[in-house]
Amino acid sequence: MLRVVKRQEPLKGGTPLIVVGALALSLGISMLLLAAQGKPAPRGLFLLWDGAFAHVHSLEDTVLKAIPLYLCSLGVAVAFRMQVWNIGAEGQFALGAIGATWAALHFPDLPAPLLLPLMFACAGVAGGVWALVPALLRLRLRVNEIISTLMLNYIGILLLDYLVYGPWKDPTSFGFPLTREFSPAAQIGRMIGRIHWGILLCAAVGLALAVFLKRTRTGFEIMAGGAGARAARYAHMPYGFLVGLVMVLCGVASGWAGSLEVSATLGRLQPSIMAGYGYTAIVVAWLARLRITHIAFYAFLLAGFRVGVENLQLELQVPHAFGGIMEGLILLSVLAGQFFQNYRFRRAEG
Amino acid sequence: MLELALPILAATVQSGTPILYATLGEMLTERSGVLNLGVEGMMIIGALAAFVVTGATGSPWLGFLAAGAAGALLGALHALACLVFQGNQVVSGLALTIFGVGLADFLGTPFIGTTVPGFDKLSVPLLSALPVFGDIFFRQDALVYVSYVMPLVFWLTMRRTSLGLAVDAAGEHPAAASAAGLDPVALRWFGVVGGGFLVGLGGAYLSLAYTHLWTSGMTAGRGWIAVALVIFAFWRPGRAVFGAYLFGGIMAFQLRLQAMGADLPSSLLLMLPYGLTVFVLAASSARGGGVGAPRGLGVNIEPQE
Amino acid sequence: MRMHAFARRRRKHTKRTDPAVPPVVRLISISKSFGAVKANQDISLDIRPGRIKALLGENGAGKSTLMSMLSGRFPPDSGTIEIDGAPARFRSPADGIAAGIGMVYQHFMLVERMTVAQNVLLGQTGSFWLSPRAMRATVGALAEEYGLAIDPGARVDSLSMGQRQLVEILKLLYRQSRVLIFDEPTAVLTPAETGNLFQALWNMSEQGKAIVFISHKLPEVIAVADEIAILRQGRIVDEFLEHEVPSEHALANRMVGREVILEVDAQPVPLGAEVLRLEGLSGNGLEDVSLSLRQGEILALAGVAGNGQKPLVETVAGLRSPQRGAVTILGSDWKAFYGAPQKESWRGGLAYIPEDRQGLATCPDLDMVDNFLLTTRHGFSRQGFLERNRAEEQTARLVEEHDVRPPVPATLARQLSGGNLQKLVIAREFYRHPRIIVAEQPTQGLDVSATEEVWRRLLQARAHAGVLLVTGDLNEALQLADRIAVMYRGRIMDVIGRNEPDAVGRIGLLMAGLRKGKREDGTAGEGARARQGEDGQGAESAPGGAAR
Amino acid sequence: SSEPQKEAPKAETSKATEQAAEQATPEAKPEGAETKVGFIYVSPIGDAGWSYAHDLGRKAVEAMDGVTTSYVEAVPEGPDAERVITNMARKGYKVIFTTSFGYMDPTIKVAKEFPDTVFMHCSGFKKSANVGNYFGRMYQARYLSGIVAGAMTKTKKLGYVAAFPIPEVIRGINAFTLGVQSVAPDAEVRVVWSKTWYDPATEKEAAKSLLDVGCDVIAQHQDSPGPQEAAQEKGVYSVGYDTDMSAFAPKSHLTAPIWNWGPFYTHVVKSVMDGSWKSESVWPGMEEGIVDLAPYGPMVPQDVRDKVEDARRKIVSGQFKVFAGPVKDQKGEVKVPEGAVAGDEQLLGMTWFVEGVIGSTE
Ligand SMILES: Nc1ncnc2c1ncn2[C@@H]1O[C@H](COP(=O)(O)OP(=O)(O)OP(=O)(O)O)[C@@H](O)[C@H]1O
Ligand SMILES: Nc1ncnc2c1ncn2[C@@H]1O[C@H](COP(=O)(O)OP(=O)(O)OP(=O)(O)O)[C@@H](O)[C@H]1O
Ligand SMILES: [Mg+2]
Ligand SMILES: [Mg+2]
Repeated sequence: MLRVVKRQEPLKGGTPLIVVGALALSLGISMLLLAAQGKPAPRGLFLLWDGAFAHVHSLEDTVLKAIPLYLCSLGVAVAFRMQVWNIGAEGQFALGAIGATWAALHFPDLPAPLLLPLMFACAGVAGGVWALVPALLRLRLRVNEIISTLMLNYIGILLLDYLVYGPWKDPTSFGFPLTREFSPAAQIGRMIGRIHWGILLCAAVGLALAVFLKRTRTGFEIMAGGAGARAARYAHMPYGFLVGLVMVLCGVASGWAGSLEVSATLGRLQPSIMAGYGYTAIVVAWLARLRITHIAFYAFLLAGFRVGVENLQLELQVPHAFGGIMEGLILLSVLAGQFFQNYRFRRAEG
Repeated sequence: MLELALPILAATVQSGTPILYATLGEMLTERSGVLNLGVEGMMIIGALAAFVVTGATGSPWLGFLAAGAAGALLGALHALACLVFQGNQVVSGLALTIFGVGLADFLGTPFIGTTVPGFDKLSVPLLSALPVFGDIFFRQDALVYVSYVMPLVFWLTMRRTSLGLAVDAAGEHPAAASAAGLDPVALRWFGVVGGGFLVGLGGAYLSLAYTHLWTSGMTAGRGWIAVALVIFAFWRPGRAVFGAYLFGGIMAFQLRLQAMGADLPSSLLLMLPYGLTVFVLAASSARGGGVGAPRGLGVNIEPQE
Repeated sequence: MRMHAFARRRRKHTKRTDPAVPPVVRLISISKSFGAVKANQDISLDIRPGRIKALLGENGAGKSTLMSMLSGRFPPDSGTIEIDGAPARFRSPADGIAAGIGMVYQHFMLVERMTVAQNVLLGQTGSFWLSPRAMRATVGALAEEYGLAIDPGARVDSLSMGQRQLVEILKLLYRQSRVLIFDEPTAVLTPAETGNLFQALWNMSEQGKAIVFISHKLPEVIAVADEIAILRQGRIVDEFLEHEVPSEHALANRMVGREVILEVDAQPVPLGAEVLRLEGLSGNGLEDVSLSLRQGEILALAGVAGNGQKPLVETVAGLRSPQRGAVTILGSDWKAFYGAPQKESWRGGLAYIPEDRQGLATCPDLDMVDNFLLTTRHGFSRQGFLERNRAEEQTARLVEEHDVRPPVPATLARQLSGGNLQKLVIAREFYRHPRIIVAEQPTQGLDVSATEEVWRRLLQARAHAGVLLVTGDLNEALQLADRIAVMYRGRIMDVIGRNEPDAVGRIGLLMAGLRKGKREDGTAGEGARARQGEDGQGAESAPGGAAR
Repeated sequence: SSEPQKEAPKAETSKATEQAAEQATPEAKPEGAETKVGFIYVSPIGDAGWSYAHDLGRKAVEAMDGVTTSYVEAVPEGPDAERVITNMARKGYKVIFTTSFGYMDPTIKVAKEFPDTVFMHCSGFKKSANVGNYFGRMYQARYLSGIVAGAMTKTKKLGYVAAFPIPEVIRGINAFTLGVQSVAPDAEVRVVWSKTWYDPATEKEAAKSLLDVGCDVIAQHQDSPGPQEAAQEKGVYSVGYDTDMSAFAPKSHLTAPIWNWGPFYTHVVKSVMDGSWKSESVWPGMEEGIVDLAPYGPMVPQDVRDKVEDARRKIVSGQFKVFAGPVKDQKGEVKVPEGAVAGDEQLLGMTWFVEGVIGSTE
């Protein structure tokens, strides 16, 4: 008989070990699944690596894919830190894209230095307001935010659908659900290689959030609010304000991710921008244990998996669903891995 | 008017049925004190298992049970993560959904575009002849009839058996349950695995009765609505029936509005169930304010030294 | 001004038992460590039927740990537990229950949303199918058999603390436990309820049950116990049989290992300005409450728990808004005071020391520094940035000064014992130099030396603050307060000066809801009791009254 | 996740042929000399719909000598598409078929960087030196199925379960309606949007909602036979789509308009291999066999079959055009005047319903 025993102190320095172990475990299971399908597992592993990280162009692809994931994860992590279970990054991403598109479509003649900030402002407002709704519902009416954010995801995506199928449809698109292409001023250009200037925004947002959470009083209040909502009320922290704040921060970050997607990579709005970044962001945020400074790494890693799985598909004809299984497995094994940080097994006498 | 209303109401019962199963399943899990957000994943795995097993054995009833078993198996994964490995229940549930949907997608590919026997409409003698009621409730398939007794069985189990009492205690106050000589961890295993079983049955309804087909993503958010309905129902089976049919109704109605020629953008009509979920939650929470939530819900049981 | 009301009754009820009667339970050389903390070391103890054994010890001495092992909650690291002379090995409380050992935890282990009957029968129902009516009947009969007045169909959350204790006792009786362990059972009881509990304990011990009783209240221990064992730092340092039981003073000294002064010197200090004023406060379960508190005084709020103390305190502390009536804090209206930026009011304002230390006053998973910053963060904030280094220094200094153990600021709150946590909270709240202190059950669960320390600090605080002391411990109120306001059903019945004649008796009557309790004659007390019986409020009256 | 954007149905094949066509892996063959042909699909090929139909075409190509193929499925139509196409081109694929409208811009973009690779984009309208585009005139088969449906309806109310309001689907609904009206001039066609390509439950429910309002023939533009099931349960007729769906609803299934990409794909690959390939827009129809009707159900009477065959002959010979004027929209406004024929431009961008359709195009 084994008993579970809580460690007096969390295992120090064990984190990297656990993360590596969990990744190895989930990759191992995935490769077993591959082998079960009669595909060569070692080659699969190589193809994954090759497609995601091995060349300059694949690294570029991975970074491009990581950008929206990174921004959404930052937002999710901030909310989760306060135990506000916002799983609405997906919808906030959609609203951000809608907001940016609104600006781009309505002010096509503005010069870039005016138009781009306006687009980001609109994206931030749209994403932020979309996130504020569940916050208010929770604060005023005690509506569980998990459900309301999720439902708002569906609604946000349908709203995007409605716009591109209806009022914003490009008259020259032959009826297809896309908006007009943005004016060049509304499009963000490339910085190095194929990587666009949006990466600077990512760096700025990440830095600002890290400093904000770690060094400011409000950041402390968010942390404390997450550690105990009742204690936060007791200490007269502006709890409602903080809930609203973390939600809005998440909405703005996710909204900016959406706006980068339309203005830097597509140049227009179309339904296919909804690629599930908002959900994968939860995996990333949790892998990073909600630490802002670790998120970039995991966003890069998961983006790499997504890109790498395409290579696996192309070369081994592995079904697309393989990527989803891998993501779920990683999350589950990290969750189990975190156990070893705080607990251990002990042989029970008798 | 009645000609129009009757089919809508009959369709309401039908589209409410899978949600009802899933809601009861999640309710059982939550009453044992565990939050499982993996309903969507368990449901779709259930749908696949039902379809595959029915196809292999030719018996839809075996398929139905297999769906429950598959849901229970996924539930066991959640139980392992939260009850043994002390994982965060929210995150583990989300992981389960991601994993379940991916796995069903992966394993189910060969079955897309095939069909299996499944459950067909089966009028209940006598009862189906009842005016109005007969048309709405008793010209359905066998799984709908099973779903009529489920809330009752659920209620009886929770209120009239020692098992139900113990499960409630594990959800309300696991330490008290333990002090009373019960094993709250075992009870939670029961809640999570048993709840997964019921959720899986809801999945089976989709692939064996609602249609006789399988496709990835065929749960289409119903699992999430079930999670919401548990809150709406104040963790009571009776209100769950009401909630499930409310949603079944709105789904059935939304498509019929189009069929009746309403000139509304379909995207906006499709928002109805989701918007309604939020609205219903807001209305019931404002009134009840989390009434009925087990006090130990979402909190792991720390292992004793 | 101490009450020794119990001792007299005890003599009436105690049946002398043969000291040579064999123990039901023998603990032999039990040890238990939590990481580096040696909670129990080599403890041996006999527990005999028909006896009440008291365990005494400072906070963290290891009393609860020892009893938890006996009840099967966790296994000892080494040593054996013998039941009826045979070694027993408990893997879970279920094993303990099967061996006839039952425990009433300090925080009741009751499912509040279930009925009394359901709680009593939980885990013991026997059959799979249940009949609520049969359950109520079973439990009702059991209660009657032992003379415990309780409605088996009532939901636990509608019961008073004393009634809940009865439910716990019923649970043990139903399980036919032969060994009944009570961990600080009186900490949450009113004096009257305590009296009832003791009556029940004596009844049960007369029926041959072995009882273990843990308390920090020495008079209670002396009154109720047949035997006393004293734990210090995980070891048994003394054992007394009944006829050897020494004085309170000597017990306290043995417990702490040094000289303890049990009485505090509460000399009045000159009164200053009014700091808190309530006028006609109503709603939230309060009715027309008016109070005034001035700097330099301690105003105690006494009463049976659940008579409006909670909403009153929470309103004053800003956790809920007043519905009707006016609250004036330091000259500002409630809205203005709590609406104002915390930046200014964190210091020199109102400090609230709540009953719930873990969860309300602190976050269990944060370390001492972060918990220190909870209410003092505005003092360590510069342009919105937090000076955590300085907060760390201050925490280290305060922890040292207030003797919080272990004195390591990186310790998480949940790793601290209740007493040490309370010290941290008090250190933090005093750091804010409050001008109003709302202290709610500040010494509940604290050992004598810690209690003494808290009392001393509250008295000192009068130099710069007014103190609103909410306590269920009448003795504490009488020790510290200048005036005592008695609450009953959301109303202030009366405010009584500490030195007024027969304060104890009058407070007792007021707690029972009798405004006209002022010095009439003995019949008023009888009337009060009769009326109490009619509206079924449980508690008869204050023990002072009962004893006379 | 995103809704795949597809705009045409899939080819006719039964499950049996799919199983027979062995899935070959590229590894199985010696590399180098082989011509590599890549396909990019918007949805998983398991969808049994659009991508599935293209994949059957791919398998026909795979069977050619000296050719090896591969594919990537479920590629979203944004930046991901660009990345996947680039990756394929970089790996030396000679011909790349991009099979969804949304791949148009990425295809054009990537093609600039890989001038030696041939790109074929399905259902779009842009071309460049090494990008051609292609599509099929499914609306012709839709029209024919409309004739069958119009002949079989009694209530003169027909239901149409449709996926997304895009031109391909709208064109199909219109063609179907015109076919219906050619035999039942006063019949109406009710449309319900399911907003899914493959969700049997929703699609079945949508069909039931149409049945409830009195429709007695159900047609569809979906990839699942859910609507067929609904029709059969109710005891009315249905028109399938994509494949011969009669197995799912033998008593109900009248016929179905179907796709067949194989001949076209092998033709393209052959022309690339022998150097005759030129960039052009091709939109073949019934005359090339790229679209067709599935076999009739036994309930379709001979005179109806004759009528349909007659119309088919006229279409193949070019004698008859489906969208020949006068065609009015729902409001009665003339969209194609008397004597005129709707041009390809107009067909490709069709966003209005013809008179007799009840529903919204949003
Ligand atoms: N999730 C993670 N992914 C990658 N690196 C990590 C992760 N967590 C920690 N690390 C790095 O590993 C090292 C040790 O990790 P660990 O968490 O034990 O240290 P820590 O941050 O001091 O711990 P804690 O803050 O929990 O007390 C640190 O350098 C940290 O940056
Ligand atoms: N679960 C635990 N994990 C770690 N340390 C523990 C645990 N339980 C108790 N301790 C430690 O063991 C020691 C003994 O604790 P115990 O609760 O038995 O004391 P106690 O005598 O009951 O004190 P009190 O009078 O405050 O109730 C204390 O130092 C305490 O901090
Ligand atoms: Mg204790
Ligand atoms: Mg070949």
